[in-house]
Amino acid sequence: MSLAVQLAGLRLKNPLIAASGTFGYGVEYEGILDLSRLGGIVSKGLYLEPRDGCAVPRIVETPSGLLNAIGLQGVGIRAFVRDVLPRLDGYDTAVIVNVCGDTVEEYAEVARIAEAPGVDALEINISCPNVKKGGMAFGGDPRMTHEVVAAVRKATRLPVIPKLSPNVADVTVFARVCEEAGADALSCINTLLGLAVDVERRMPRLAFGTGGLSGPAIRPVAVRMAWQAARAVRIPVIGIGGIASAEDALEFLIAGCRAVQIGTANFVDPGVYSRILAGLEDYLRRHGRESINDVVGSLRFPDAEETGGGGC
Amino acid sequence: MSLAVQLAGLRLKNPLIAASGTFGYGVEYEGILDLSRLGGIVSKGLYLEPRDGCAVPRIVETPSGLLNAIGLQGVGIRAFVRDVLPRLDGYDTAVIVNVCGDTVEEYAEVARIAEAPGVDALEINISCPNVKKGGMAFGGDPRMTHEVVAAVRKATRLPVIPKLSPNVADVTVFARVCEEAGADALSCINTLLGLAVDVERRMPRLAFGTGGLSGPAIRPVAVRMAWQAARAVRIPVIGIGGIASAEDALEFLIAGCRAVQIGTANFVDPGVYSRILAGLEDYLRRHGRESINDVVGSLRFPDAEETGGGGC
Amino acid sequence: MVATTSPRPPASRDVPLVARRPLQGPYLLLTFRHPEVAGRTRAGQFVMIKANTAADPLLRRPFSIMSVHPAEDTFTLFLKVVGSGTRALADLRSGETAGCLGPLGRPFPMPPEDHEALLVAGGYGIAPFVLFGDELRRAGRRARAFYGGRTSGDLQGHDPFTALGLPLACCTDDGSFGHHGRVTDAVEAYLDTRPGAVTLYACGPDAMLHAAARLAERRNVPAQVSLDPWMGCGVGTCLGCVVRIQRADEPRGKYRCACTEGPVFDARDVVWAGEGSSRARREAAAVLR
Amino acid sequence: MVATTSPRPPASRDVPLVARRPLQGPYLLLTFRHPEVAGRTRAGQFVMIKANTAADPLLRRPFSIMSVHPAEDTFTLFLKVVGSGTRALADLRSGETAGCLGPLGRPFPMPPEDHEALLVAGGYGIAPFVLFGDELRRAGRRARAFYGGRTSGDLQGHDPFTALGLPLACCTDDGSFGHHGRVTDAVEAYLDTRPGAVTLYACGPDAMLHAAARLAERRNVPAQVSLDPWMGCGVGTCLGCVVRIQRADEPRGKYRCACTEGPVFDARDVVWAGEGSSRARREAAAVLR
Ligand SMILES: Cc1cc2nc3c(=O)[nH]c(=O)nc-3n(C[C@H](O)[C@H](O)[C@H](O)COP(=O)(O)OP(=O)(O)OC[C@H]3O[C@@H](n4cnc5c(N)ncnc54)[C@H](O)[C@@H]3O)c2cc1C
Ligand SMILES: Cc1cc2nc3c(=O)[nH]c(=O)nc-3n(C[C@H](O)[C@H](O)[C@H](O)COP(=O)(O)OP(=O)(O)OC[C@H]3O[C@@H](n4cnc5c(N)ncnc54)[C@H](O)[C@@H]3O)c2cc1C
Ligand SMILES: Cc1cc2nc3c(=O)[nH]c(=O)nc-3n(C[C@H](O)[C@H](O)[C@H](O)COP(=O)(O)O)c2cc1C
Ligand SMILES: Cc1cc2nc3c(=O)[nH]c(=O)nc-3n(C[C@H](O)[C@H](O)[C@H](O)COP(=O)(O)O)c2cc1C
Ligand code: FES
Ligand code: FES
Repeated sequence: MSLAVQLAGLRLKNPLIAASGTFGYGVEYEGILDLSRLGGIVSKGLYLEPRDGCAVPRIVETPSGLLNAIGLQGVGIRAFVRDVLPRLDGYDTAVIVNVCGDTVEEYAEVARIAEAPGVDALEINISCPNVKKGGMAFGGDPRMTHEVVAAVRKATRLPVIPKLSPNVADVTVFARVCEEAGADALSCINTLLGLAVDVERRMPRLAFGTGGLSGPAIRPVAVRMAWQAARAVRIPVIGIGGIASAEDALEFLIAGCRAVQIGTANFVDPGVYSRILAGLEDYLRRHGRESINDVVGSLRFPDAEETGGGGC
Repeated sequence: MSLAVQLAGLRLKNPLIAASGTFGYGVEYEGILDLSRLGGIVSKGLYLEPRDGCAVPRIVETPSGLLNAIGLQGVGIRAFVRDVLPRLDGYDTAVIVNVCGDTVEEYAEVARIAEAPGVDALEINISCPNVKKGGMAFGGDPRMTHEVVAAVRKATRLPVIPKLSPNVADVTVFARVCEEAGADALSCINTLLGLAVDVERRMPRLAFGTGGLSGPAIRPVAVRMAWQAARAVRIPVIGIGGIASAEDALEFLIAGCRAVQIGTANFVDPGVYSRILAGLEDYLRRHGRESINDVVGSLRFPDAEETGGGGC
Repeated sequence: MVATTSPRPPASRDVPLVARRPLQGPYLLLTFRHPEVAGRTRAGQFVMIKANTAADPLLRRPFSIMSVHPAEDTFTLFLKVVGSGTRALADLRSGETAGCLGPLGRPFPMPPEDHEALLVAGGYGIAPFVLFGDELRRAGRRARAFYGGRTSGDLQGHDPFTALGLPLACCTDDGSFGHHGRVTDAVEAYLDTRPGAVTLYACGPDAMLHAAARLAERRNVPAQVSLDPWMGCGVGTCLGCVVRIQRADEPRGKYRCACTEGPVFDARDVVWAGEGSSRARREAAAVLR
Repeated sequence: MVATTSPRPPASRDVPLVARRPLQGPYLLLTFRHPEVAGRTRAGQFVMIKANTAADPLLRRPFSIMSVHPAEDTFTLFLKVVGSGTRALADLRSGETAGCLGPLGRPFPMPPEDHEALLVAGGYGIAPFVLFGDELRRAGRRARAFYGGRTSGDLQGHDPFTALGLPLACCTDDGSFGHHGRVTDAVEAYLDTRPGAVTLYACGPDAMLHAAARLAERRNVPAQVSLDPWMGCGVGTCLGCVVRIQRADEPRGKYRCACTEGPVFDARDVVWAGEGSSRARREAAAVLR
C-alpha cells in the first residue's frame, strides 16, 4: 500500500504538505512532530528583504474559520537560505519555498536566490490578500499572473507552483494561464478575502482592516475550486483549504488533486499529520486500493439526467 | 429609540428581513412567530411556472455552514399571487418577491405579474448557483446583469433590488452596473459556490453536484462584499450572509448596510428575530444612539498609517 | 383513514433538560420541559432540537417524540449518538437548555376500528411507537410490536415499551437477542398465522421501511411508513427533506416535505429510488388488464 | 538575569481531565494528565488546549500552568469562563480528553539572590504565580504577593495560593474584599516602606501590566510582565501573537512572538501602544543629557 505521489517532477512520500504561513519554516515544529513524516513543507512567504508585517490584532476567529492579516512578516529569502535551510537538511521531506514580491523583478530575484541546495520547488504566492502591492494585484489579473509565472519560470530550473486566489470569478482562467506560462503544478487555494467588525469599537477586528479567511469554513469553496482547476489543466493540482482530517484530505484527492496542503489545522493540532496518514491508509485498506493514486480524481460527478427534477 | 429604516422608497419598521428561500412564503411561520415583527419578508424564488427542483440530498451541513442545491422548487408567480399573497395581507411587514427567470423576458414577465396589491418590492435573483440557466449566467456577467435589471426596471413601478453573487472577482463592478440600470437597492450576497464530497461513495454529497454555501461560515466574506458594495454606490445595500445574532447584524449595518436579511438562521432558530431585535435595542441604549440609522456606515476603517509595520 | 395534522402550530422554546438516563452503548433517554410538546403531541410527531448555540454543528436535528408527561410539562426522546449533533445533546447536563421546536409533522393515523395495528420498528425507530402504543391502548385498539436491530445492543430501548403491555417480538440480524432474522420476516410469519385485518406501521432505516412497504404490497395490507430524510428546518421552508410522493391520480408524483406532509406517509404513495411507488405499479397493472 | 527557556520541546497530546473543581462565579480548576507538562514546566509557561474537535470554536486557547503534580503526571489550570472556548473546557467531564500542547513559552526568570520577588496579579493572572511561588520557596527566595480584582468574586483562586505561606495582599476596585483600590497602589505602598531590593513580576489584564511597568520605571526596579495577546498556535508559526519589543540597541523594536520569546518579557522592553518602551525613553533622555 503506497501513499507516494509524483508531483511536478518531485516524488513525495505522501500527499500531505504543510501550507505556507502556517508551519513557519518547519524548524518550529522540531521535536513536536517528525518532519520526515511529511510529504513536504512550504515555507512562510519570503521576499527579498525581511518584513515587519501588519499591526496587531493579526488573527481573529470567525465561525469555523480564521481571519488573518499577518502581512507576510518574515526573515527574507537570504536569511532563509543561510540560516534555516541547513537546519532542514536532515529531514526526508520536500522543501518548497513560498516566493513573494512587490514587483515581477522581485519575484524572479527571490526565485533565483531560492534555487539553493535543499530546496525542491518554488510556490509563487500571487494570491496573498494582505499586502498592498503584489499579491492579489498579480493573482487577480490573468495578464499579470502570466507575467509573474513566466518570469519565475525563466529564473529557475526548480519546479514552479503558482498559488491561485479564490477571490476570482473563474479559477480555471487562471489555472490555464499558469499552465501556459510554464507552471509545473498549481496550489489551489489561498485565503478568501474577508472582513470582521468589532461592533463595540465600530472598527475592523483586524488592525489591517480586511484579512484572509481560512479553516474548515472555506472547505466547500476550496474543494469546488480545486476540482474546477484540476479539470481545466493537465498539470497536477495541490488542494488547499480547511483540511483537518483524512476525510477532508480525501475530498480534495477524489476531486482530482494530486496532493494537499494543511494550513490552519497545524495551529489546532500539530498531530494532524499522523492522524491523516493513518486515516488515508485505513481508507485504502477498506476500499481495497493499492495506492493513493487510485483515488485521485475518482469523483463521479452526476450528469444532468441523474440530478432529477427538471428544475435544476 | 427607533429601529425603522428607509429603503428603496419603503419604510421598514426595523432592518430585519427574512431572506429568500429560507422563510418559505412566510405563511409557514404563522403561529410560530409574529410576522408583523419583521421589517420584511422575501419570498422563495419564483419563476413563471411551478418548478420541481433538484433531486435529494439537497442540503448538507459543512463546518458552520449549509450547502444547498434546492434548484428553486416553487409554486410559480401566479400561484403565489393568487394563493399566498392574500394570506400575508393581515401582517404589517414588507413583502418582497424574489424574481427568477431562465431568460430576460421571463424575469420581466414574472416582475409584471408580481406587481400585485400587497407586494412592496421585487428582488431580482441573478445569483442562484443551483440552476443551469439564468441565475449565475446573468449575475456573473456585467452586460447580462445590466440587461436583466433594466428589463425588470421597465416592467414594474415597484422598487427593484438586484441580488448580487459573491462568486465574482469584484462585487463593486456589479453593484455599479445595477445602479446604472435603475436599481433602487442591492441585496448582497447570495451563496458561495461550493462542493462537498462523500468520500465513501466518491460522489458529491448533494445530488446536484455543487451547491450554494450559506451560514455563519461565510459571514466574513459577506461582510467584506457588502462593505465594498456600500462604498461603491449611492443606493442602499441590504447585507446578507451568516447573520444569527444582533452582533452579526450590526457588523453589516456598521459596515454600511441599511438593512440585513436573515437566511440559514431561520432554520436554526425561528426565534432569531426577537433575539436580534432585543439585541439591537440594547446596543442603541448602551451606545446612546437614538436611531439605528446612526449606526449605519459608522465603521472606522484604518488608514495605511494606523496599520503599522511597513510590510502590509 | 384521513391524515390528521396537529391543530395548533408548534412552539419554539429554549427547553431545559430535566432528566438524562444513559442506556447501553450509544443510546440514552433525554427528558425536556416543553409545555406545548408535552400537551399536544400525537404519536409520530417529532421535534427539531439543538443542544447549544455553537455554529458547528449548525442545524437542529429531528427526533421522534417517544413519550410525553403532560402533568410535568415534559417529553422524552430516545437518542442514538451517531454524530456531533447527537453527541452535543447527549453531553447536556440537567438544567442546561436546548433550542427546540415542536410538535411537528403528521402523526400516525389510527387504524380502522376492526384492525390490529402491527408496529414494526428498527433501531431508534422504536421511539414513536411508545407513544403510539399508548394511544392505541387508550383507543381500545389491538396492537402488537416487532422490534429489530442488527444485534442485541440495538434493542436497548424496549423496556419502556414492554411496560405498555403490548405483545412484543424482538429480532436481531445476528440472533444475539430474540428471533434470528429480519424484523419484516417476523411480521410475515405473523401474517401467515392469518390474524385477521391488520394495518402496518413502520419506522426505522430506509431499507427496513422499503421491505415493510413491499411486504404490505405483497400481502395487500394497508401500511404507514415514517420516513427519515435529512431535515433542515422542520416547517417546510428549507425544502431539504422532500421525498417523492405519488398520490392517487398523480402521474409522476411530487416532491413533498417530509416535515410537514410526513414524516408518516401511506406506503403506497412513496416513490422508492429506482422502483417507483406501489400505487403506480398497481395502476399500470390495471391499465394492462 | 538571563532568559531561561525550556530545554526540551513541548509535547502535543490528548489529555484526559482527571479532576474538576468549580469555584465561585465563572472560575474553576481543571486538572489534566500530561506527563511532559507535569514533569518539565517552569513557572510562567503555558499550554495551548482545546476541549473537543468541533470546528467552532476553532483554535486551542492559551492558559498558564497553575500547578504541576509530577507524581501523578498531572497539571492544573485556573480557568475563567469568558467565551465559547473556555465554556467548552469548563463543560468537560472527568475522563473526557482535550488536545493539549505544552509546556510552552519563556518562564519567569529567578530574581537576583538578594531580591525580594513581588508577585502582582490581576484576575486569572494569579495562576502562574502559584507555581512561581513554589519555585521561589524552593530556591529560598523571599517573595510576597499582591492580588487584585474588580470585586471580591474575582479573587476566587487565592486559597491554593495562601497555602504556599507567602504574604498575600488582596485588593478590590470596589473595596468588597481586602484593600480598597488598585493592586499597583498596594505595591507602591509597600515600596514606600523601603523594603530593600525587589524584582516585580506582573500578570493580569493589559492595563494592570502597563501600570505595573510604569510603577517599576518610576521606582527604578526591575520588572517582568507576562503578556496576554491573542494566540493561534503557541509555537511561533502563526505570527498572530506578536508584541513590539525593543531590546537594547534596537532603534525601533521588532515584532516578537509572545508564545516563544514571551509571554514573560522584561518590562523595559515592551513597547506600549502610543507610548513606546521605557528603555526608549531612558535612552532618549540619556541622549538629551
Ligand atoms: C422524523 C425523524 C425522526 C427521528 N427520530 C429519531 C429518534 O427518535 N432517535 C434518534 O436517535 N434519531 C432519530 N432520528 C435521526 C436523527 O435525526 C439523526 O440521527 C441525527 O440528525 C444525526 O445528527 P448528528 O449530528 O449526530 O449526526 P451527523 O453528524 O449529522 O450524521 C452522522 C451520520 O448519520 C447520517 N445521517 C444524519 N442524519 C440522517 C438521517 N436523518 N437519515 C439518515 N442518515 C442520517 C449522516 O449522513 C452521517 O453519516 C430521526 C430522524 C427523523 C428525520
Ligand atoms: C499566556 C496566556 C496565559 C493565559 N492564562 C490564563 C489562565 O490561566 N486562566 C484563564 O482563565 N485565562 C488565561 N488566559 C486567557 C485565555 O486564553 C482566554 O480567556 C481564552 O483564550 C478565551 O477563550 P474563549 O473562547 O473562552 O473566549 P473568546 O470567545 O475567544 O473571547 C471572549 C472575549 O475575550 C477576548 N479575549 C479572548 N482571548 C483574549 C486574550 N488572550 N486577551 C484579551 N482578550 C481576549 C475576546 O476578544 C472576547 O471579547 C491566558 C492567555 C494567555 C495569552
Ligand atoms: C496565519 C496564516 C498565514 C498565511 N501565510 C501565507 C503565506 O505566507 N503565503 C501563502 O502563500 N499563504 C499563506 N497562508 C494561506 C495558507 O497557506 C492556505 O492557503 C490557507 O490558509 C487555506 O488553507 P487552510 O484552510 O488549511 O488554512 C496563510 C494562512 C494563514 C492562516
Ligand atoms: C436552502 C436555501 C435556499 C435558498 N433559496 C434562495 C432563493 O430561492 N432565492 C435567492 O435569491 N436566494 C436563496 N438562498 C440564499 C439566501 O437567501 C441567502 O442569500 C444566503 O443563504 C446567505 O444568507 P445566510 O447565510 O443568512 O443563509 C437560499 C439559501 C438557502 C440556504
Ligand atoms: S425540513 Fe425543511 S422543508 Fe422539511
Ligand atoms: S501564538 Fe502563533 S506565533 Fe505565537
